Amino acid sequence: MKNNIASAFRLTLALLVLCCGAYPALVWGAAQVAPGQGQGVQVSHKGRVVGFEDVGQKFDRPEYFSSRPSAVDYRADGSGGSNKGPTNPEYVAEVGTRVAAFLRLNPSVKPGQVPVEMVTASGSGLDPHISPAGAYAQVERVARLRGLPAARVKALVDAHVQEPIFVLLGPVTVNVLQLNLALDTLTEK
Amino acid sequence: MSNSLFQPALVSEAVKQAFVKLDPRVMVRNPVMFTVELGTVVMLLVTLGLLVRPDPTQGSFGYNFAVFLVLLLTLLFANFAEAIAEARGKAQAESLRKTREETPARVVDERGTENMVSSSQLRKGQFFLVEAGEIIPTDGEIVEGLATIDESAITGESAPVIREAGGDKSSVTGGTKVLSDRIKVVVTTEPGESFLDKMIALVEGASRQKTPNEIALTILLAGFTLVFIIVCLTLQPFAAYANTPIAVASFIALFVCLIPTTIGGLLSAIGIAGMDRALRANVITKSGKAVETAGDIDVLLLDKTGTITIGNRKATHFWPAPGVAV
Amino acid sequence: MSTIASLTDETPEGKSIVELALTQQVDALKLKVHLKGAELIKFTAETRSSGVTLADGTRIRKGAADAIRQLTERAGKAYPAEVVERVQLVASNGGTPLVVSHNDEVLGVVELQDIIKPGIQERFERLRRMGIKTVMVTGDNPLTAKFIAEKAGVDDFIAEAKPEDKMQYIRAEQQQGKLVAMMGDGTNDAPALAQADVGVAMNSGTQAAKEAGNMVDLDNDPTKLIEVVEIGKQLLMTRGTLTTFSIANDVAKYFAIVPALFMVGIPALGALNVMGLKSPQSAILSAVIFNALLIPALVPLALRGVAYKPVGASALLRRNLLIYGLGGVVAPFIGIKLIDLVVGLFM
Amino acid sequence: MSTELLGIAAIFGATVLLAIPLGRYLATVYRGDRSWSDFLAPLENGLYRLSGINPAREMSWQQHLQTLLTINVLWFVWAMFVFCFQGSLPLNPDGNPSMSADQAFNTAISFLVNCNLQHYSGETGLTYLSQLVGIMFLQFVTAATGMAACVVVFNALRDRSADKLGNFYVYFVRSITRVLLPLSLVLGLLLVFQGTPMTFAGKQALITLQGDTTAVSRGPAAAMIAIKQLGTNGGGFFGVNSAHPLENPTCLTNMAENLSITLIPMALALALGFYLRRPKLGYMVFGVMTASYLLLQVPTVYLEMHGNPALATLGVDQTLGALEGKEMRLGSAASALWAIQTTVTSNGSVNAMHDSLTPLSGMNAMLGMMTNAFYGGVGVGLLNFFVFIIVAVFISGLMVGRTPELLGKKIEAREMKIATIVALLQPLMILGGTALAAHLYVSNPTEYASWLANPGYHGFSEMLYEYTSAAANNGSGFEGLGDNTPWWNISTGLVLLLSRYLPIIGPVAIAGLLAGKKYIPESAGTLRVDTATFGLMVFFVIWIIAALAFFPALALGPLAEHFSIGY
Repeated sequence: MKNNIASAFRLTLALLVLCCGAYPALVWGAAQVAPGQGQGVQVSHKGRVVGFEDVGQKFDRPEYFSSRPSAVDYRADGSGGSNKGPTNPEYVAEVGTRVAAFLRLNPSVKPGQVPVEMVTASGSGLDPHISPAGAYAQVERVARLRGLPAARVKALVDAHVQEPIFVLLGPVTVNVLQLNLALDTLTEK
Repeated sequence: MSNSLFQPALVSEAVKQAFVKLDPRVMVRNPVMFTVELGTVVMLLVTLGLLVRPDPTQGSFGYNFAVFLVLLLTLLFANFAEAIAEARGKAQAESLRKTREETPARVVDERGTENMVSSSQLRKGQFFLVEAGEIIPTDGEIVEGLATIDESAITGESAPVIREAGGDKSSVTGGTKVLSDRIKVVVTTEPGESFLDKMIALVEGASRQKTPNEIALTILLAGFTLVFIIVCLTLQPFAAYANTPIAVASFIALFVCLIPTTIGGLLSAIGIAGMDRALRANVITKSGKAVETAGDIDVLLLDKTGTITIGNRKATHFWPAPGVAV
Repeated sequence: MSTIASLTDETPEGKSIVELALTQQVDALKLKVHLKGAELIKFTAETRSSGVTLADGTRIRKGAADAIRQLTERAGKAYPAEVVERVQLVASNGGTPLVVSHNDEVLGVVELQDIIKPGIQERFERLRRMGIKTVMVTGDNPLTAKFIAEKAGVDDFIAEAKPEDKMQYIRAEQQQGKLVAMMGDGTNDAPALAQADVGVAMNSGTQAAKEAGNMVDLDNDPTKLIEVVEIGKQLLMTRGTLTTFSIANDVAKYFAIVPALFMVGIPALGALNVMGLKSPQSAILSAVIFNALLIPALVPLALRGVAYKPVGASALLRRNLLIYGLGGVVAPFIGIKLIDLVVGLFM
Repeated sequence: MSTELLGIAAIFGATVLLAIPLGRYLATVYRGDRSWSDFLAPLENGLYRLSGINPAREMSWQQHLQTLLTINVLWFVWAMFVFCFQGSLPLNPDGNPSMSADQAFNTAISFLVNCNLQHYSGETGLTYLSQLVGIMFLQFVTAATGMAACVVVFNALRDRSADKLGNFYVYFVRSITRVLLPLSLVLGLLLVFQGTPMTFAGKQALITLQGDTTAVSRGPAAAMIAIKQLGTNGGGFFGVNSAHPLENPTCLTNMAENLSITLIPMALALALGFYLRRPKLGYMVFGVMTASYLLLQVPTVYLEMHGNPALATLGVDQTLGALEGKEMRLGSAASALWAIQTTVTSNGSVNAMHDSLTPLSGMNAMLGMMTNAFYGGVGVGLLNFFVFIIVAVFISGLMVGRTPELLGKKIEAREMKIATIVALLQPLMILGGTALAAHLYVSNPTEYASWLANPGYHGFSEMLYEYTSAAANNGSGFEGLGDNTPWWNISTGLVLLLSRYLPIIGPVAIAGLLAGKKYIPESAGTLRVDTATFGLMVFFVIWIIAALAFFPALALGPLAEHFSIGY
């Protein structure tokens, strides 16, 4: 028994070195040659880091394409979903409010055609993507507020539609941050 | 032996036994049915309570009484199943017992003096004589002589058999009848331990013990019962959360329906019937375990003679040597 | 002549020789005449022959080939090569050759054959399908034993078996984890009967044998073991199938009772009432009534046992799973619904 | 939408295709036969020498369990130490505080039992040191513990009689060096190159494009996420686990992480067959698991892809499915796939919020944990399955008229007793725990109002899910439940402990007892367990026994919620 404890203790120490020292060091070393050097892929605008490519951010100003609703308001030092049950009456009412707001903001969208991701909160609260439908639904508004021809903005969205990897992994998406970044660049020109 | 499973005499005895077996001290041996009995008692109390003070949440008196009656019937049916299996054995034991009645025995001592004693006084190692027409008083082995014996009392086979001293056919069984000749027999069992006694005890189920498989199955069934006890007990707070109070009758009904009452009620009947079937095949088993083990046999050793071949060899040909005419 | 030697022989073999002779138109009565004043020579292990010396001094002997050969050769008579061949041929065909001599002169060979019981091959085939290996125990020489074993369809044999051979065989099989059954009657069988997992003693057997075994067969029928094996299997099967049936029933019972428990408080759960039972109370009563009636309904099955068919374990499981498993799921749906229709009339 | 279906089919197919060779490899490694990874032998020998272990010393089943429990206690002490003092230890760039003793206790237990139920949020609750030497360390060793216990059972089922069943440390160390470390390295590298952080820098403050101030948490995540997925651990680096865009940035990482959930459990099921040189047995187990898994998975994918029916009248276009709590980049199909795979395997990592799943999907997730044997946790899943096999062998053995035997060993009363106790544990823990919680809630709804984020049947489901998750050592949650209270910490803690160790001790004890029995060679009368027929029997047993016990509870939770929509 005493031997048992001693062996267990020494093995624990040895494995700490192996699993928590050597192994992460290898991954860390590899990260130094990976995109973003393991720091996360950052996005700059006019020489200033404005965000991370993969981390969604809040766009509630109407001249930007909106992101999805977020339960944590896109605060990326935390994360979280709404955890609302699908039949929770309070939740259903909330979605109803969001639908009405979306329709009000984007009058060109017909009721029944509000893309689902635009009125439901993501799991992480940091979802960087919306669907192409979600983006196209906002084209008319964004173009109007920015004084751009709708066709230009639509073409911009077209250029930002990301097809699934290997054609089949996942849905077709649009990265809102990159779209808005391109939008800002376009407007500033 | 009659083919009918339900002879009227046996059925009436079994019905009586079904009630006797309601005794909780008997029921507790069968955990599944014992919990049903507890449920039945609770149902009875609830039903009686409704007589005193009607309670709309529990349903009408008639409904509760009906549930109680059905539960009671469930118990009685299970007891009946066991009783009818036992009754068949008992009927057989009864006929065996008749052959065990006191018979006079002619004991001889070393000097050859004969003495008449009762069969129950025979001790192991004593010698007795039996002649044609007499009943053999107890089990023994022939030491002198040869006799034809009618063993129909225990085997049901009416053709007489031959037993003789020396060799492998020297054993005689108490209760059988000598048809011819005269034999001297040494007593091989103490009173009360004779083959017949053991057989009677066996078929009456007195020495019936649970077999290993039966024990393991009982454990499994008890496990199922426990699971459903948990299911039913926890249902109360669940229902309270959902604001749907559940009547006692419904709880007990759910419980009784979920636990394996079918196998629980029939388990001991199956075991007894197994022994009984062996007995009907004219095989006496010393324990239920042996019957179970027989089902597991991988290798069977059989004597050629009598099993594979008929009796002994037969001459089939005569091959003459050269120059010899048949 | 051999017939003469055998007439006095009360052993079954001897009788069968007479029978054979009769079929070959030998007048037994005429032969009996010869026997007047004849002296009978009994078979002994030493001489390994028996016979008769007639009143006129004629010596007629029959016995094992080498015993008779000794006799003839000692008498200076020829022992024909044909006889030697014949003896070998008979033996290799599973027969037992008996050589007959007349005044130490070889007359010929009597072939004794074992008669295999009709229908025994089918029984062994059945045992094989049950997964049971059959072993024949015999005092015969290996050649004969092999021949009969093949003819009867047993899987193995112990030839020239002495009591301790049986013991050894049983031990060896048990060492491999197998369960062995045997049947025996003699006192010298007692140790083997005790060693075997199932020892069936004949009721006619010695007290020692009966004490050693764990079963006694009152009919003294050596094939009874096969029946006992089936009874054992039936016993286990009945338990297994009824357990399966009992548990499988729960599916339907749930669908009867659970909606009944909650339908009043949560009308939406009425969707689970797939049987369309009339009311919560009738549903509960129907379920408990079905549950109660099942017991007497299955008593005959419990007492008779589930029929055993030697079709292999997997096929057997498939069959029982279909009948008692699937049947156990489906039957109560029908049963409870029917009872509910009746109970509904009163409620 | 059909490409999303093809996508999840590809994930599942790829997992199976990888699991088969991995299964063979596992069998080879555990048997000690020659394999390509033998170059690691010196490393292993070094570990044995450093620890004073004689790898040739074989242990009885009791010694195996004793060794297992001893080392587990040590790990618990170590984890407690790290969590309680993490604030003052190095690698804490964000200045996160030490854990309180009760939270440290809860976290230590939860990771010790390979459950990874988290009552903290990774970004703020742990330091980088705790993530690495506390959490990640336990994720390696507890996964290896499950695998080692499983191999003890494999060893016991070989066709011989034996008291000695190999050396626990050998199975344990090889699980780490030959399986978990190499696979983690591959997955970790993929994650790093797909954008998952592996840095010791703290969170980065920034001003967003539209001008808001925010900060983005980071850390040495990639290494830890890899073992989290592979070891059916599930406790994420970030609070929302693999829904977090840094923890699971792309569909490719999602595929790799999702595949890693079921890879080893599938491979172990197949390895059973290869190890015992009865490949059909492995395929039988795998087949039953897969059939049962698909029974849960297919409807869930269908339901999630068809949207939330409660939103049907609001004028929302739900062609993309039900997206509340799900990530746009992953989609509803891949989220449904993950939800079931993580629950059947006791992994517990999530890429979508289970609380927001449609009611019947939530029920399927719970059923996956209630049965806890369809692939199951690494090693332990097969141990649970083993218990069901014992019960199935027993009943079907009787049904074919023989004393039940498993691979030539007779199953008798003692084995049945242990199997019954283990089988009883799951309903007792889940239903008992939920009943107590429901009772507390009903008796004082105002005091416990903070428990349930959702009212009605869904609130009940939240409590039921929590105990189910704890009893299955899963760790996922209907996270709306306010579970960081003494009641939930203590009650789930107890459930965790019992539900981890009894289902390891029980099957190992059964296997040990069986190993000591005489081996009976097969005959035509023997019930073969590597047949489709027997597989059907096991399927039947699992569903009837494990699922039916929970039918009433599920009726009051998800089923009532489902049928109430539009009622």
